[in-house]
Amino acid sequence: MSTARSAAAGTTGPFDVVGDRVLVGVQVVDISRLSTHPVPVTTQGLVTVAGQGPKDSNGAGKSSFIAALSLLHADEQWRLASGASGAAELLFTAELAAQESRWSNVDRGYLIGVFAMPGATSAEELADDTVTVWLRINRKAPYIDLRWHDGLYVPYGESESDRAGRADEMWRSLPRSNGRTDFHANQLSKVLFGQHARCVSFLSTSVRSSPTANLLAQPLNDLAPQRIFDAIATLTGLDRELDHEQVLRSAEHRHRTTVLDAEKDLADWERDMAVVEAGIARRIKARELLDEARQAWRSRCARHLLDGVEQAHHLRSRLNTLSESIDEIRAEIQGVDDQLAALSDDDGAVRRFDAARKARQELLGRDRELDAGHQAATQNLERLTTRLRELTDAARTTDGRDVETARAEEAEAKTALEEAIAAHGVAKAAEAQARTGIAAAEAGDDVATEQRERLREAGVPAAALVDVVEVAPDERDSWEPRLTPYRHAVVVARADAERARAALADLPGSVVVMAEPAGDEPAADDAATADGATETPATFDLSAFLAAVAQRSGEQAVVDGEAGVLVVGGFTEPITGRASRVAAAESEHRARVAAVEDARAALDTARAALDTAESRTRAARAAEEADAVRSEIAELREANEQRQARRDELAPKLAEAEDVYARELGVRDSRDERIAGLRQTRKRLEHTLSEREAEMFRLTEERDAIGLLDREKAWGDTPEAAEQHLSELGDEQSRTTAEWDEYACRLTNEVAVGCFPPSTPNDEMTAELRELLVTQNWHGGSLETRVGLVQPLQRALRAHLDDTEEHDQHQRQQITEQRTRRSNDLSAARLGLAEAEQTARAHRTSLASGIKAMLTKVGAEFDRLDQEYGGYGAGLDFPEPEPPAEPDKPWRWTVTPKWRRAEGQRMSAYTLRSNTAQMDEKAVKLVCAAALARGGDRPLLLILDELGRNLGKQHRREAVALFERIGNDHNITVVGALQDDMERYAIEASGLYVKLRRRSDTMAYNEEPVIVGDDANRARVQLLRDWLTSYRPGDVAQLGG
Amino acid sequence: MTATTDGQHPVFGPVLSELNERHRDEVLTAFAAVEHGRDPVPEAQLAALRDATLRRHLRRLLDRVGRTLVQVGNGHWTSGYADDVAARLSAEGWQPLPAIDRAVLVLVLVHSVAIPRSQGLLSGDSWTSAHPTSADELVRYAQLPRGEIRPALQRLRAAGLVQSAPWRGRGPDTGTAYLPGPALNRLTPSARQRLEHQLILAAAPESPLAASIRAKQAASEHTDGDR
Amino acid sequence: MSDDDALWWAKVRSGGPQRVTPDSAYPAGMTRLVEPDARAVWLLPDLPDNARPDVLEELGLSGFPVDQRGDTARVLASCLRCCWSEPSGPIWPGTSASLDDVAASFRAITDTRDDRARHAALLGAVRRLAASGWVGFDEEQRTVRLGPRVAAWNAAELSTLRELWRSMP
Amino acid sequence: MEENCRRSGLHARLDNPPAGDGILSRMTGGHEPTLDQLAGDAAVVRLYRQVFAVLARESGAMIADVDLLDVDEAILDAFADAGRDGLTVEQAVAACRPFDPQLVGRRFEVLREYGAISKVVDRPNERFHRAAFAPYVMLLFLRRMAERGGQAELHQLLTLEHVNVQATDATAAVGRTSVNRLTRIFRHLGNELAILAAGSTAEQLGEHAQLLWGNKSLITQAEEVHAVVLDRWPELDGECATLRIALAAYGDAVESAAGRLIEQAGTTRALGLLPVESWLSFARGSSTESLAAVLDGFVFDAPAPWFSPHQLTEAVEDGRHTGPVRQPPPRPESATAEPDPQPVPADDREQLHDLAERLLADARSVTVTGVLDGTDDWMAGRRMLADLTAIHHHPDLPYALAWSDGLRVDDAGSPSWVSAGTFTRVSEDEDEDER
Repeated sequence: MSTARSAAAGTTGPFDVVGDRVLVGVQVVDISRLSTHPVPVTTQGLVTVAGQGPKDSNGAGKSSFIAALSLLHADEQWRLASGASGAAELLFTAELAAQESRWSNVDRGYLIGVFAMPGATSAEELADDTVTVWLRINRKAPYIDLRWHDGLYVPYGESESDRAGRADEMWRSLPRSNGRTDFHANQLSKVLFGQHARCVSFLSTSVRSSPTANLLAQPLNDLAPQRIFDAIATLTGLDRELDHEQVLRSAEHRHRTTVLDAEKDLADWERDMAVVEAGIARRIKARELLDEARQAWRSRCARHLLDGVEQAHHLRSRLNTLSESIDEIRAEIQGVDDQLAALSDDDGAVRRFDAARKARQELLGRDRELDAGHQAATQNLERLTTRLRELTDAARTTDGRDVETARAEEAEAKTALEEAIAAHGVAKAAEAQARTGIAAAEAGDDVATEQRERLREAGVPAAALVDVVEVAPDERDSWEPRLTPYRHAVVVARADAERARAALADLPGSVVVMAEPAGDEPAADDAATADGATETPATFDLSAFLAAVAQRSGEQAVVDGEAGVLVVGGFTEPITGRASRVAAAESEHRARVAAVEDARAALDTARAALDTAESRTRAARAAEEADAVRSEIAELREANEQRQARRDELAPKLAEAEDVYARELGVRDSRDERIAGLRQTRKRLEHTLSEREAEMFRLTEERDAIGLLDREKAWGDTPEAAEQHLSELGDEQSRTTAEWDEYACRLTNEVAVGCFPPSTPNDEMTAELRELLVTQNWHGGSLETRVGLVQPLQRALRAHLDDTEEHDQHQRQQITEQRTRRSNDLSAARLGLAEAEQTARAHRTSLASGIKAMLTKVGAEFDRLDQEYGGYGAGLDFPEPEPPAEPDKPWRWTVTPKWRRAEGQRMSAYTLRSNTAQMDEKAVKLVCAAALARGGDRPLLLILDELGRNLGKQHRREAVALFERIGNDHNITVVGALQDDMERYAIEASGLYVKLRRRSDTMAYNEEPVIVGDDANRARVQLLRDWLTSYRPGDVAQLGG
Repeated sequence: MTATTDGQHPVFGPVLSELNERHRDEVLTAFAAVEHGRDPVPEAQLAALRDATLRRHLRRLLDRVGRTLVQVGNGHWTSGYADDVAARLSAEGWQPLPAIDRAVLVLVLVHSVAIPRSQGLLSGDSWTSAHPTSADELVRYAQLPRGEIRPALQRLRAAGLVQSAPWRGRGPDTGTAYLPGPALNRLTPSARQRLEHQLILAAAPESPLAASIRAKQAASEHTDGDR
Repeated sequence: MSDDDALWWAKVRSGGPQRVTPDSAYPAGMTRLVEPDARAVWLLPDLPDNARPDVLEELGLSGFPVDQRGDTARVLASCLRCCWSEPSGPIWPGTSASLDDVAASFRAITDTRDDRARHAALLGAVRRLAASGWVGFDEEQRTVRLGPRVAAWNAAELSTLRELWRSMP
Repeated sequence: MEENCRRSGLHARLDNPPAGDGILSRMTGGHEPTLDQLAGDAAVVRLYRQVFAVLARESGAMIADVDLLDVDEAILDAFADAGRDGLTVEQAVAACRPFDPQLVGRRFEVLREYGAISKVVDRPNERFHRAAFAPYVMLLFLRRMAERGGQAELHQLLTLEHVNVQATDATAAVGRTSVNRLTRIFRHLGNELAILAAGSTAEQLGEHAQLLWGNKSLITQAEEVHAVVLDRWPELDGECATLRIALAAYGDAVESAAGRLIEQAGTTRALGLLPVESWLSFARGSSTESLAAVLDGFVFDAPAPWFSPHQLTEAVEDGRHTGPVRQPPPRPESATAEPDPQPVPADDREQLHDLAERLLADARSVTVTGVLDGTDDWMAGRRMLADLTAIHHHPDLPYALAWSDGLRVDDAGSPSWVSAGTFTRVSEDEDEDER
């Protein structure tokens, strides 16, 4: 009702500020124990809100959080018209937080919502169109203040304390929304959302003090059909149309009240006037009647005479009639006898009866056949549905791949795995080689192995040059290149040179460095002088060699200036000295081992990837099969429906056959009855005959008893004169004497009553009349007494009536004038009412077709959703209600949801008992169907506390899948708060996962909430990025890249 | 405030359950406004007063607690006792207002409403008035126990049956004066008329006016009996 | 719900909260407040949340007039402080307190005024509150207790009152 | 000239209440003439004019000012006080102070002209005058009629007639005269009312309302006279009948007039039909009980003021200017809270276990971001998160998902938002300890 007004009044004020924008982020300050951290909100699909309190998932403020969301969307559950006093219960309350011993309540808190245009995908677009809505909740009236700001206007801050502290200041700097004050709760829906329903919520009782009926909040079958219509009307926007209708009816009612008032006024006035007017009217009537009464008296006497004459004549004619009728009865008895004879044989009837029976049996057979087919198909469907459910379950892990993609991914994964296996083998070989290298280095067998073996066999002491020489680290750059050409050389004592040559004769390319016999310290000193390259303190003295090498070397990498040889250095490990070479070998090995590890890890990853891919392929196949099964189900259903249609088609024929059969059966029975009836009739006729004969005798006696002479005397003239007199009377000729007596007395009495009704106090009568009426007991006397008084009374009345005539006329005129005026008022009012009725009726008619169209659409969506998500089909019944009998009675529409409880069954109404889970599921589908049917693309937020309560595992999956799919396909966001056991199912279908946290009962406020989610609209992520992160450095290590 | 177990208020529930969320809210708000408000509420302010359908529900709600809607002037509403409920209470002998309070209230009505009407200073069909009754009139001239008058006036004021007004009249009377209070707006049309009749019957029982009233009462009782 | 219920509602409306003997009446929609000695029961209408008088505040309408509203409210607060001995428990029935205790509490929350004026204000307010069922006042014993109307405060309001209770000396 | 003066005087009195102290004011004992008193004055003059109309020699020569009557009364009073000597004109004027001497002189002349005052001895030079008692009685009688509407006089008249017809020596002629007189009186009354009731507005009726009141007892009295006559002289039946008719006509007229008044008056307006005096005498003369009885059958609301907790709080705060101010608990000052030291802990247990092991490999814990980054997209990511949650909640699996502060926002990659968290292996022992 307020719509029309607000539309009119709302032209000046802000209206529908948020419009089509959707909530993308929310922040609360001093609401329950919630932290002030902003929380992003994804749109379309499911948002999961979980909790982690000190003991379990309770106590973390889930309910308060979703309650805040519903308030932000102006959910009517908050009883906005009366100021939403319940909102104050959302405020932080010290007692509830167990903080009352030290701290107080807050007296205000904030709900801050960031709303963005759904279509905006670039950061600029978003930033331009974003609106930040601030609701300030107060602990006392007005409970809600509303302000808003274009763009992102939110409290930033390094810490909770900063953010909470800034909120007040930011609020103050917002302009007042409604001139000198702010808009309050009663304007919330209008100002923010143009009175469109944006939110349907089921909030748990912990935050809502009184539970009220709502599609989601209550088991569906607890709601009356009319409330279901209300809910659908709100969701589809029909409520505004209906409001308009109500406004028209209100107008109608106003007119009606005017009419009723005018009528009552007139009636009261009439009643008041009645005393006066009745008197006048009675007297006018009395004046007219008086003449008539006198006339009547005269006529009476005439009639009395003629009566006697007539009566005699009449009796005579009746006697004649009687004798005729006796003859007729005798003839009738003969007729009955004839009919009885005719009814005894009738072959045609028997034949018709047999044919009808046969036809009926044939049709019954066909119907049973169809029914059997239907049953069989139904069983088949049952099996397929179970299969479909298994397949859908198996198909859960597709992660969005179809079979082809999954196969391709699987092949890729396989190739990757093979490659990883190969790589792993190579790495392992390398590692083995490296391990041998260490052993060799440790044994010193890594250089000139062959040569040294030969020399050992030959008994020539020898060592590898690199083992003998050790280069100081700082000399490695100069010495290592110099020694490189001799890297594979062996050292023998100069004395052994010849033997060595012989021993190595068949090893061409062997290099032998001849050493001086092992010297003393000076040798070491010499070696030391050889610019850093020292021999090992072994048995060989290479100082000469080293000196020579050193001598030949030139600048930079030139190792032999004379020969012009240049060796490139820069070895990572020292090439001289065994220890260092062992180290080098080990390092090499380690590298190889690491490579093997890497390869194995890669191998594991590849295996895992292959697993995933394979499971996706399986799932995808299952999905394909599910599709196949689904279409098979659809075909079967189709076939069933056709069968049902044929049955339905058959039904009238069958009914007709039944009718024919029943009729023929009836014909047969009725013939028997008729025979019996005729016999009865005959008996009755005979009885009548004897009665008539008796009456004839009686009438003959009566005719002899009339005395005509006395009557002629009373009239005082001849019967002919009496006849003449009466014949001039018209209709009254037919009156009898008793009637004339009656009539004359009645007329006279009417004149008397007209002058003085029986209730009149005797004082008011004239003495003469009192004498006549009271003393002589006219009123109470018998007819006989009255007949005697008629003449004198007529005389007295005449005198009285002449007296009052003038006065009466005057009053009557006055009354007539007034009546005309009042009647005119009333007709004017009635005209107004008729017009108002007309308008209301016309509007109602067009509205009714609109409502039916909308409900048909909702019904279709309901059916579609139901079949898509595990149901067997559903629909809505919505009979058009009668227009209200009185304009202030509501025009009450009802909607009865119905659905099939099993495959192929007829739909049954929702009131039929059913399990709670199914009720909840249908309720959600109905809400979604209504939201989908309303068209346009106004976003809708469904808020469900204790999502998935009462549901089994399979239903949980289906329910969340339903939310996700509906959300993705349409502009619906479902926010569900849930317990631990539901969490995993919900996350699987969610776009956003929010977990509110508070670890200890001693903490006044929550900790930072957990947020995991993804928004494909990257611009929104970007928009909120700074808000969400500026003060959330977090733990970099835990967050990783 | 106790919560009922099934969530439905035993008195209001049956009426409210027919309404949707918003209408329920509007009806209850209007209920609160007319029941608890001091003065009649303008219908422009509340949807449930403006709209005939909702008003009907409001009326039903009030009916459940023995009350009824009373229209005051054009477009203002308040609530009062339903005539039948008041009649039944009276039949039980229910009268919580002490005799002295009633006597004082009647005096205020006589001086502030009846006499100004006889003088032609007051028109309209209402028991409110702008003609104050001086405290002196009550204390000095009336045959009431002096000491009980002021406490009675205090009680009447607390109940909204009289209100204080400055005494602007002539004569030596000074200090406070009293007017009929806003609670008199709560009288239903028939109660307003009955009050008038009873006042006339009491003040001038022998007048033909009284006789005419008695005759009408007898007549209406008679027709009531027939029904 | 019967006609008698409507009658009871009208009785409470016209006569204030009704004191009946236990077992004598069970009107629908009324809270039954049992006296501490269980010898009587008070009947108090139980209004739905948004039909209570606090809605007037949101609508900007005025309710029943109260003389000396400030003092009366302060005295009621003092009575609460003295009679609501256990604020973690239900407010009804509370305990009785001597008028002197209430006076002391009242003094602590009243501006500097001379004792006589303050005492007059206190007595006037207590009588007013007693007349409207907010407190019970035994003039002879000079004791004060809470009246049945206090049970009309709902849970959220009691929470605020506890906050007030804690803040009062 | 005199006539004009009187007329204007009358108008002046009606329109501008004089401040002076009139006789009438003294009589009613009020402080100042109120509007109803003024209306009363007008009624008195009207009655006088009616009464004296029969004496008027011609139209217009009649008093129209009640003050003149006051003067007449003063003059007659003076004669009464003067004793048997009588008064001279001068003495009379002196006795009538403070009335205007000229006015007193003029009235003296008028009274003498009509024979109300005559010379003590009828001789030319006689200066002393005496007053007849009849005019004085008449004057008093008029005053009473003016004050009471003439009803009392009518009653007295009826009483007299009653006495007359009851007198032992009364003849049928007396009875006839008596009955005829009464018949005429009631005819007059009845006719006047009947005509008024037929043709006047409610306001006009209201002005003549005094004709209406008290008719019951008048009729009763007349009937008593009639009863005596009829009883005593049955031959007067005809006359009696006429009287009865007249009485009935009067009764009718009264009834219809009263009915009409009520019809037209509507609610509460009928109150105005009672004269102010009726209200005043009711208000000032009734007992508590009879006053209270007016409200029998009325129920009013008991005082039910409402005190919201906030009004109490505000009142207490207004009264007390200082005092401890309680505040809500402070918010944490640090940017992030301490990490949760205690990680808190469906039937795909095996699968979940395998998944956990695969994710952890050899490590003791992995970050949630790491795990989610390992998935291809949000679809896979959220399934992973679901599984982690399931593992976390599974009572038999020794792994925990622990969340801490910190949020990674990624506006390019997926997922967009990830809170900091770790997925940890919990050794059985530790697990036991934590329980």
